[in-house]
Amino acid sequence: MKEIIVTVKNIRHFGSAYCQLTLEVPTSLNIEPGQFAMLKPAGSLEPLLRRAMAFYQSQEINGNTLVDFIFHILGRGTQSLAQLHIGDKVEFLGPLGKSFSLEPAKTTHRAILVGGGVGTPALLILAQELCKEGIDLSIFLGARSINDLIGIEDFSRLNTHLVVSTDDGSFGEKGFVTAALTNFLEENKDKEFTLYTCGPDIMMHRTTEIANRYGIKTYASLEARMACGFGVCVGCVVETKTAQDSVYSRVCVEGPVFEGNEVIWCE
Amino acid sequence: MKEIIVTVKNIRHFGSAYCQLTLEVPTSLNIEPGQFAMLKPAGSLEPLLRRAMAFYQSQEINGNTLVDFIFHILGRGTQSLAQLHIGDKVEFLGPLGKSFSLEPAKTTHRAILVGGGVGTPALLILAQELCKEGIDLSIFLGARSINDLIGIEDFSRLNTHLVVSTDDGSFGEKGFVTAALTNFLEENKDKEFTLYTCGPDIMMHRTTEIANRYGIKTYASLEARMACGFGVCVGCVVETKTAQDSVYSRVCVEGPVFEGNEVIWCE
Amino acid sequence: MSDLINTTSKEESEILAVEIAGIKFKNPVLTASGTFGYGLDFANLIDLNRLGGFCSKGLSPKPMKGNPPPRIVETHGGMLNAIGLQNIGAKAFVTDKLPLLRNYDTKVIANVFGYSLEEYVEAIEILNDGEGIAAYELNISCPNVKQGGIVIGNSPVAAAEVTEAVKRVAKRPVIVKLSPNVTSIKELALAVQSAGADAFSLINTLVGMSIDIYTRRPRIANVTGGLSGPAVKPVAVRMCYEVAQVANIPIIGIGGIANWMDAVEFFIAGAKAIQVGTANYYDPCCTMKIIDGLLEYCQKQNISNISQLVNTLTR
Amino acid sequence: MSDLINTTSKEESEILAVEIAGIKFKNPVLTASGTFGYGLDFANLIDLNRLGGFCSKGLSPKPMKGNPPPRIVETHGGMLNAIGLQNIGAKAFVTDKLPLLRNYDTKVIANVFGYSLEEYVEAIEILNDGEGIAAYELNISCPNVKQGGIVIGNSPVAAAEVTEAVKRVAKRPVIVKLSPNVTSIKELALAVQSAGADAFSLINTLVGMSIDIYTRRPRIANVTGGLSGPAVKPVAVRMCYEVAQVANIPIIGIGGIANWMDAVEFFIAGAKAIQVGTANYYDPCCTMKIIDGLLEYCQKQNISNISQLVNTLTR
Ligand SMILES: Cc1cc2nc3c(=O)[nH]c(=O)nc-3n(C[C@H](O)[C@H](O)[C@H](O)COP(=O)(O)OP(=O)(O)OC[C@H]3O[C@@H](n4cnc5c(N)ncnc54)[C@H](O)[C@@H]3O)c2cc1C
Ligand SMILES: Cc1cc2nc3c(=O)[nH]c(=O)nc-3n(C[C@H](O)[C@H](O)[C@H](O)COP(=O)(O)OP(=O)(O)OC[C@H]3O[C@@H](n4cnc5c(N)ncnc54)[C@H](O)[C@@H]3O)c2cc1C
Ligand SMILES: Cc1cc2nc3c(=O)[nH]c(=O)nc-3n(C[C@H](O)[C@H](O)[C@H](O)COP(=O)(O)O)c2cc1C
Ligand SMILES: Cc1cc2nc3c(=O)[nH]c(=O)nc-3n(C[C@H](O)[C@H](O)[C@H](O)COP(=O)(O)O)c2cc1C
Ligand code: FES
Ligand code: FES
Repeated sequence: MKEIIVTVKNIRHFGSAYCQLTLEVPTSLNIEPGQFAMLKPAGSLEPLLRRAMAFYQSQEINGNTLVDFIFHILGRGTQSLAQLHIGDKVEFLGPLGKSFSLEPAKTTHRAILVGGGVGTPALLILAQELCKEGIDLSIFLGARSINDLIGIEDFSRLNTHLVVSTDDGSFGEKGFVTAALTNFLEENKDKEFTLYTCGPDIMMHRTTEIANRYGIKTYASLEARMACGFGVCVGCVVETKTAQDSVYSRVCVEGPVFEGNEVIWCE
Repeated sequence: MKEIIVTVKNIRHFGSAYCQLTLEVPTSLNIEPGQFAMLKPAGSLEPLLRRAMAFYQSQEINGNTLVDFIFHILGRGTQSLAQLHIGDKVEFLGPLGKSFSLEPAKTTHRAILVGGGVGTPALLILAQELCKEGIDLSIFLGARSINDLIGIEDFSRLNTHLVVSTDDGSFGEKGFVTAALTNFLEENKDKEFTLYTCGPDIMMHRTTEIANRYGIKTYASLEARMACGFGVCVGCVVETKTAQDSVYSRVCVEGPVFEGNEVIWCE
Repeated sequence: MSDLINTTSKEESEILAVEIAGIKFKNPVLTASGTFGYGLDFANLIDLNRLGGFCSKGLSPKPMKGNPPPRIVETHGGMLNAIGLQNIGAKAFVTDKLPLLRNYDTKVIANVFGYSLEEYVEAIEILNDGEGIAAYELNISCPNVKQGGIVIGNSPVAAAEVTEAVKRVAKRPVIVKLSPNVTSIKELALAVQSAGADAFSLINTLVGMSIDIYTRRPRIANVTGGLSGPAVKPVAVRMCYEVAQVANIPIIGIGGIANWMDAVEFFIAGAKAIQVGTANYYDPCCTMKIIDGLLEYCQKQNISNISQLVNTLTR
Repeated sequence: MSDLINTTSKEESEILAVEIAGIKFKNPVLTASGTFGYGLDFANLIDLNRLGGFCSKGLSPKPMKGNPPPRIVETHGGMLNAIGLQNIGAKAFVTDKLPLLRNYDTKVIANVFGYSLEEYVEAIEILNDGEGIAAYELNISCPNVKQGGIVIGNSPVAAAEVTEAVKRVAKRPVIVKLSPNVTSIKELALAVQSAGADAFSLINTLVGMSIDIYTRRPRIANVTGGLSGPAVKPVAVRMCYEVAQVANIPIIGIGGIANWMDAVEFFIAGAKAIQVGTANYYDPCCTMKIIDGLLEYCQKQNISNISQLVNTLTR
């Protein structure tokens, strides 16, 4: 984990709703799939709190690291990030959080990725590493419409089995990604899979339920409002099951990746 | 008075401490010497309050008005203004305040301008108009050092009698501007003048006292912390004399220009 | 007032009109005392005829000189002020301001304060003769000089006394403006309510302080000042909500409101109208934008009258 | 502790060292409870050996689960929180955390709370056996379930009772942390002081609320939450100043401190040390920057020890 001031290397806007931010970090970070950073424009006082952003891509070039983030412009935090210019400074804390483990996929030899909306970017590094491991990969990505499919080309470049759905049918199959997933699993009842997902809670919850029906283990990357990102405010909790009871676990330390069945979903 | 969003046409930095901001106002304003505007970067929430800035120059071009401000970068407000880029939007309210009256100078036929530090810019438009009126003009400008003499060339361009002093002697005469003023008045005891001044309170107070000794009327442009700039918060007051007693007058409405002897100086 | 231009569309008036203490406001967007002068200063900035109403600068029986400067300083997300209630006095308001204000179709609320019970009553009696005042708002956040300078609004008993005394003489509805500097805003509200208040407005400013670390002097000559602006909004919303749990008279929400979304928060928390204060300084036309925003929000949410929003927090 | 690396320069320790209730802090920069975990989380972010000290997350006799999410929301210039005092319990703190904390040369203050007098005493008795605790800080801003849920810190009487009870058993100095949600912070301070407190810390959070205008639900599951951050600083400075007028025990200033200049304001207002809270979240290394800034300020102002600044407001 590094607390450091970094430089905006590039910022790219997709329409008015999405942004891709490329930062140059003057040190090497070893980023694991599913980890995130806390970001805010350097010195900005409004908003005060940094925003958690999942690493989309990272590339080390002689000691420096280029990291990419893709975000949806919603409120104050993402608006202030969207206003950055090349050369501006950014306060960076990361990498943070528990990553996706590749081990289970190594034993099942097959993996499924289910991404929804702006949760999709959090899966690219994982997809790349699974491919490196020679694991048979099927990727299901969903979004509201074609305009909400950001970074899709980076996934197709992996040339794995890729299914894209949009709620309005403006691209790929019409309907929810969970429908495409179910069809696929019906056709592959005989095979073993490990499932990784990131997206809206409702989608991850349904995905976990579906996976359970086919005896597939799910790993979900959750979101929560965060004040610190490194475990001290205990503000980012999600309720998770324990042997007897349940506890509130910190998404920033015990997560963001949890076993789907561990989480007590509340949407 | 116009409340309007305007565009940054140019921003020029003098060292790290001073800035010249040129704004394009999409309407005509009739700006009188000594008036000011309330400014802040559009949509910025920190700081909340706009900052008062005296008009340095203004120029109307087919319906639009280009206005210039010169400011000293001190705290949050001026820092946020200094970070503006060409094309950025600025919240503009103005012109505001009571202006310098040329009438007294027209009767004395001679005028003296005494500017100190970042108060100097507030005198340029006045100087230009006095010249237009054919009034014999002597200008005394003071600053800490050569690096604090901003916009001096615009004053020299008027080719009037111009005396510049710096506290450290790095440019012009060494010492306070009030010394140069006193010498001048000693040599011109016989003549009538009207004196206009803008700068630190201490300088304007001394200047008023000196002018009084020579029976010269002084008009001083004051500063005060302002929340609104148009008379409703009553936060910007200065104590001024009345027939019997004294009152607190709003620098933004009853001022910023006051008769030097009207003001109860409190530094 | 039929001769006055009415700049409010029919739909706007149907959706936004609210009634408080028998007063019909064309919309629930008012402005807060001390941030709107005597109203006229805004005539060339906004369309006064479109404003629900405004509260005058605090008025006392006699004119007041106010505090020495500095009177204001900006803080993070807000500002401190100690103006010292400088005002032209109730008489001058009646003779010099009201005649001009009668040319506008908006509700004028006279904000009143005093340093003793008698002063409140005296001011009200002067204002009773003024034509064109819709209601009185009592600022009870000032020290009672006769009672060793305890702040009236910090004591439910003292607050009730003032309310009663004023109600006896007031010819118009009385809105009591609550101070947030208390342990229990509920207790204060109940005391004022049983003393006969027609409505509450809250909050007034929180007492704060700021120091210049180089001179070691307070940044405000009065040492302490009143904190206002977006920084105080969460405290104000909470207090509105608490008072709404016990109030059987209407609440006017105040505190850090700068846009229509802030206003909606207060309605949901229990306020029937709102007052915009500090935002008038840094965004002089914000009240007009708030009215536009509320109208659009109601239309999108299929709310036929904005009072349907009041006190609708779902838990 | 001679075996521990001491990263504080001689000059720094001479200028910044302060003593409170017999405890020698290497500098007056501490961190606030609930914003620093149990200290160890910061070990790889800052040099713990350079920190004056820190307050642990609030500890109760038994572990606590805490409130359901959402627990936090950002507001203008600050944030609201209702964590529900989730903590590992006093026992686990003694057995699991203290042994690791003893490797660092900084003062550990155990922040304690309870929902009854007995719970406070119980927690203190557990902590008394722990090695490496410099002092206790009592969070009295929680409801007393046995007294109909009135917040202990909102009643001078209740606050004095808890202070007395704890002082009877405590083997270490007791710092009482005052709630700002009161009409008179002076009255509360005096009650706690005469009950035997060794020092004050203030302020805890202001009670606030925020509402999602689309769902009409509170943005915090607990409905209300505690407001903290730069937004509250003016209120905190004012309360420090008020308490300093009546206190004969040291004050630790808290509330919105994000840089060394904020800290100096509190010293001038009467605080002998300060705690940094919310700023630890968005600027994790701010405490180190504050120490640097204070040192430089003292040197420039020819202040040979920082306590010379305390309570030096000039009017
Ligand atoms: C581990 C982790 C990884 C994350 N990775 C990413 C990522 O890769 N890309 C990404 O875009 N986000 C990501 N997020 C979410 C991100 O941190 C922010 O919470 C989110 O972008 C909203 O922040 P904001 O400042 O825009 O909204 P805020 O100003 O924080 O608003 C508060 C909340 O209200 C909601 N909100 C605000 N404005 C609107 C609006 N106009 N419409 C609807 N809802 C609104 C937002 O959801 C937000 O949570 C991640 C979060 C976590 C915890
Ligand atoms: C009518 C009028 C006209 C004006 N015209 C001009 C003009 O033409 N040019 C111009 O530069 N200013 C002008 N000012 C002053 C300007 O409005 C601001 O008050 C000033 O620039 C400081 O604002 P700030 O935001 O930088 O400091 P703030 O953040 O407002 O700080 C508050 C106060 O503390 C002081 N301060 C803050 N930081 C420092 C520091 N680091 N060192 C010393 N003091 C500090 C400032 O004086 C300021 O008043 C004018 C004021 C008035 C009333
Ligand atoms: C400069 C200033 C002067 C004020 N004067 C008065 C006053 O005379 N009477 C009064 O009842 N409230 C007064 N207030 C309080 C406001 O009416 C309002 O209650 C408070 O500012 C909170 O609202 P806001 O956060 O929107 O500003 C004043 C506030 C400010 C900032
Ligand atoms: C998320 C969070 C949790 C907190 N938990 C505690 C606590 O357990 N005990 C306590 O006494 N104060 C607690 N506080 C209050 C802080 O210690 C501090 O008094 C308050 O936040 C004001 O300081 P600040 O503005 O610097 O944050 C908490 C504050 C926050 C923001
Ligand atoms: S964000 Fe602070 S604990 Fe997770
Ligand atoms: S700045 Fe508000 S009255 Fe002058």
